[in-house]
Amino acid sequence: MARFVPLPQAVADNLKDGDSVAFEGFTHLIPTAAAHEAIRQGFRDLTLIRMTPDVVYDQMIGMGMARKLVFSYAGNPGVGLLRRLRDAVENDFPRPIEIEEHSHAAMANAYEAGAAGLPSAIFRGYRGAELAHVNPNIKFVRCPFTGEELAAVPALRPDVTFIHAQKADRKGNVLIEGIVGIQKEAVLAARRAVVTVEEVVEDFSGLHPNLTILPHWTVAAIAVVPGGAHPSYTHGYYARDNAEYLEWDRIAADRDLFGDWMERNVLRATPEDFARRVEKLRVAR
Amino acid sequence: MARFVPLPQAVADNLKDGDSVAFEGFTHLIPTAAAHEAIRQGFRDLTLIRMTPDVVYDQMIGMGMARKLVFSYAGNPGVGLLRRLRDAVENDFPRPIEIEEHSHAAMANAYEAGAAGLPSAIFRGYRGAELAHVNPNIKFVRCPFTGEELAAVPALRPDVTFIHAQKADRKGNVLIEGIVGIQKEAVLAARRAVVTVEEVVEDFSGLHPNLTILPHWTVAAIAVVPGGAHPSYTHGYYARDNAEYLEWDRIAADRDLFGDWMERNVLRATPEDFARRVEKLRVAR
Amino acid sequence: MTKSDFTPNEMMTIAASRALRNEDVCFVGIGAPSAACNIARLTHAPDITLIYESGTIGTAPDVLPLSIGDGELCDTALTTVPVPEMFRYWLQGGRITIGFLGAAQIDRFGNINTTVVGDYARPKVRLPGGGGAPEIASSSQEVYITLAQSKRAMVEKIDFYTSFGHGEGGDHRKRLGIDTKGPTLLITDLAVWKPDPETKEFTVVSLHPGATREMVQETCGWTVKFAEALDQTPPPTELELATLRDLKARTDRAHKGA
Amino acid sequence: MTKSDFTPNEMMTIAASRALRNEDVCFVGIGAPSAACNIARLTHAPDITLIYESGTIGTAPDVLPLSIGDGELCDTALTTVPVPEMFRYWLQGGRITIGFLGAAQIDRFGNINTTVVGDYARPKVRLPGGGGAPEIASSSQEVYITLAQSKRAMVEKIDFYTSFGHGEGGDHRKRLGIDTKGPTLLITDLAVWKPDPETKEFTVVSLHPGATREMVQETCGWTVKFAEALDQTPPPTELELATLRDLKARTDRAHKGA
Repeated sequence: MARFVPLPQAVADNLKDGDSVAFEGFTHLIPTAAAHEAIRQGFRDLTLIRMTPDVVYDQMIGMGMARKLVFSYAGNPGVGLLRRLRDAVENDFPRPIEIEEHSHAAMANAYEAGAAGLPSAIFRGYRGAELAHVNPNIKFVRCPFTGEELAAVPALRPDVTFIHAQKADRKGNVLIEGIVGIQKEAVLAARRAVVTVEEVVEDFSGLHPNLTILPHWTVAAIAVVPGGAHPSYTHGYYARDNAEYLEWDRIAADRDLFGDWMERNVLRATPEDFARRVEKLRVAR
Repeated sequence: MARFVPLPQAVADNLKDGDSVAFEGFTHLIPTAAAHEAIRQGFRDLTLIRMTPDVVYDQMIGMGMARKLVFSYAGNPGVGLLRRLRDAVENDFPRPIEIEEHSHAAMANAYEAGAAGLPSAIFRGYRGAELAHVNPNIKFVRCPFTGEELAAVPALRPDVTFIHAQKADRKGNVLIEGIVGIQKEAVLAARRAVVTVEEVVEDFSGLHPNLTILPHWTVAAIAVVPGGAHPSYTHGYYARDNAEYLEWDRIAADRDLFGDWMERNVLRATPEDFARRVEKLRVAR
Repeated sequence: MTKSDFTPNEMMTIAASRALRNEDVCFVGIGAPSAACNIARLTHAPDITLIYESGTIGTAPDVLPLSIGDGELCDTALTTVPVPEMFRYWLQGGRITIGFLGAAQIDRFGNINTTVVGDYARPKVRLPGGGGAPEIASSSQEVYITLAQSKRAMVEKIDFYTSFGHGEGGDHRKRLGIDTKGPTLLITDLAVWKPDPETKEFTVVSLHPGATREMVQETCGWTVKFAEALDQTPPPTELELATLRDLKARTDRAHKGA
Repeated sequence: MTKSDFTPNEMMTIAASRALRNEDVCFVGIGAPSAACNIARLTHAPDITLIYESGTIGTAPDVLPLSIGDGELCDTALTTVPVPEMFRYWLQGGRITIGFLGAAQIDRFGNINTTVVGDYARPKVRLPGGGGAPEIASSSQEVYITLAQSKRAMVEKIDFYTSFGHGEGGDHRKRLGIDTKGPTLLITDLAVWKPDPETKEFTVVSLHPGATREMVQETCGWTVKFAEALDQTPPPTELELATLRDLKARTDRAHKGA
């Protein structure tokens, strides 16, 4: 049953050291505020899961919070590589990081299987792809009817999933619009789910009933954090802050610059700062 | 690429004797007009596929068109049994019919696998269920990671799928609202798909973009048949004709009564008759 | 039966409704289960989540649907999902607390037949089949069953295992690798039944007002076990009965109107 | 290179756009493929279906997206589907006629590396990884590849087989049970390449205006094969060039404005 709580409590109540955790978002609706709160609370030894780890995962990895990364595309979208991740993989700085690497199709199927309560996902994939040789969590099975060889990966079942969404209603039902990505599956696959939202509305009447909606009993906690996806965007609320993504490339390239930036913008910041950051990006509604 | 054609041509161009064919609809949006057109054109030896065969399948089976039925629940919704199907199964009248019987979960997964281009579907099902002993198309496989035994069924790949939908736009994109059922999967799983629609609109602007929509290049032919789902309903257009479903129980109970009714209401009728049948059932829009 | 102000069928629906909690996520079969679930929602469990296999989640129909896919269910639902998602994410995903089923035939271990009377290949009566029931029975956390008693329905041996209950009893579910509880409650028009903790045989734990041991046995095809401390089901309250009758009257008006 | 009114990069984008047909359903990679696909849409293929892996189907962005999940893609799409559906129904379902990929490293058989430079376990450069590419490469009916030539990108042997092209050539795809065509076209800033029908080695079939055999060889890490009848790529038309430059200008304005 969803409880409405402040973000620090939502994070403290649901995340712990050593957890496997997904902060999911597919370019759209990245739960930055939740990730920053996790950074402030200083969790360790996390297994970070995400199809498209980007700036927030670069930040958590740069802060030494991650023991392992499960992913399918690790880049700064539209900009280039993730430099803190590179430093961890190439130089073990600030700590070594274990890599479990998949394709998007595999991760999407693995979340889907997690949401569906299955132990694994079976799909047509990885043919000729070398990841199948370096990742022991990629196996092959035979279709019992045709004999065709199909790829299999274990279902993803994060201990906790964090997502950002447009709206919750007063009962705690959650609504997502625009590019819906993998978030519904990431929430349903997780043992616990925490959602940050732009706003709470009385109910969803007037909105189309076949939208992506998570019933309140699938969510552990909801925190209201306007702007909580910045520098990502929230469809219908504010645009993507492209300049911030470009700027990140410069910041993450230098260990000291990174440390200073994190100190100023994350460690000494609060969830309330996000609303200000998106002010100039607000879209007409 | 979707072509707009009259219903008789849409059926004649896409269905042939011996085909496997799904007329899908889950109580809502049953493509009755398309099924009646298929009856008028007198196809033989069809393999009829549907999760919930109801009145239109009772009619086709009663007319001796079906060699085989693949299904998971064969009933007159809210009324009772299908009496023409019973006559075929229990008495081989008017011809014997082969039965391939599944659960809803199996059929839904099998359509999903068909839409996904997979040879089979794997799910947690049929545990302790006797269908697994009488249907050779139910097998069991082991998860390569946990060893758990899971059910497997072949993907459904109909030669043709017929569905009814609310709207097409001028390009032939198709929109479905309300209870969306299994129709998207049934269309994408089929080699050819034919859609009857209530109306053609200029475009879908103003409607929510995350609705169930089939791009025009997934559909072979579209025929405009207002009322084409009667006595089923079309969300936003007209209500279900419950009296007709009750009446069917009486008609289908008697071979002669059935023959007379089919002669009057199907064989000597036209697609244009459907608009009149739903006049009194129209809902405010 | 003694004269009373309510019918056995009304008592059955109301007794079934009482078993549901506000927190339940209930996969609702059509007919008697649907009435019971909606009476629960309209009385003591206003926030119960009702799910129908057509894809409607959190539905709150003003009248009872005739089928699992009536427009009323969609109009009043929190959201409507495609059928594959319903069976994969919501049922198989383990999110259903109560699967609520009816039955054409049932045995003492809660195994259900809705497939055939007679032999499968050459049946005496071809019934509709399992629909969602085989996986509702195995994937729901618990299963409640409701049906009116008769020797035709409550039989020593069912003709076909459409949905697995407790099989041959005892730990049969566990032996098949099914880790959900299975049938934990049977509500008929005469009594409330619960499975014996060991044997899993359904045992009468409470008789409805006016019902006797003899009436229960006469309408049941197996030798009935009764709990040592046999309760009497409390009669319907005024609120329960008024709510049920209002719902039925609204439903009749709506379906005749169509 | 001879003086010209267009850059090699513009020629690359325009040559790539010409390969797309109005009927194509194109799974679009970000960067050069995205520009080419949208130029096709804005010139000779107005009805082309562009699909981005974020779930947007039939998108028609007014400016080029910076990422595969920009809001612009959703705003202008026919519909947007969840990511699992995108990979299951649309890509794996065999509905994509052209998968259009870029590459960090490529070999003569169209195998692509976007995973690591150096050893996988201890890489010299950790690249972003495959994302959608491994299955785009195997499930699309055909694959087009576009990249600017350099000895760093076009190598004798790639460090990691992120996406399988023609493997070691010949019938290697068929031997692995892959029944799609694989890479059928490579468009660089200097030339158009097609695989040899037998060996599947990419062979230059057309030189862009101003490009020479020597320039192609100097910027390629393997010994280049040229077709016997070597064409010259027609230069950009006024319409093509104006369309591309307008799109780039709109894109720059939009992204700076944010």
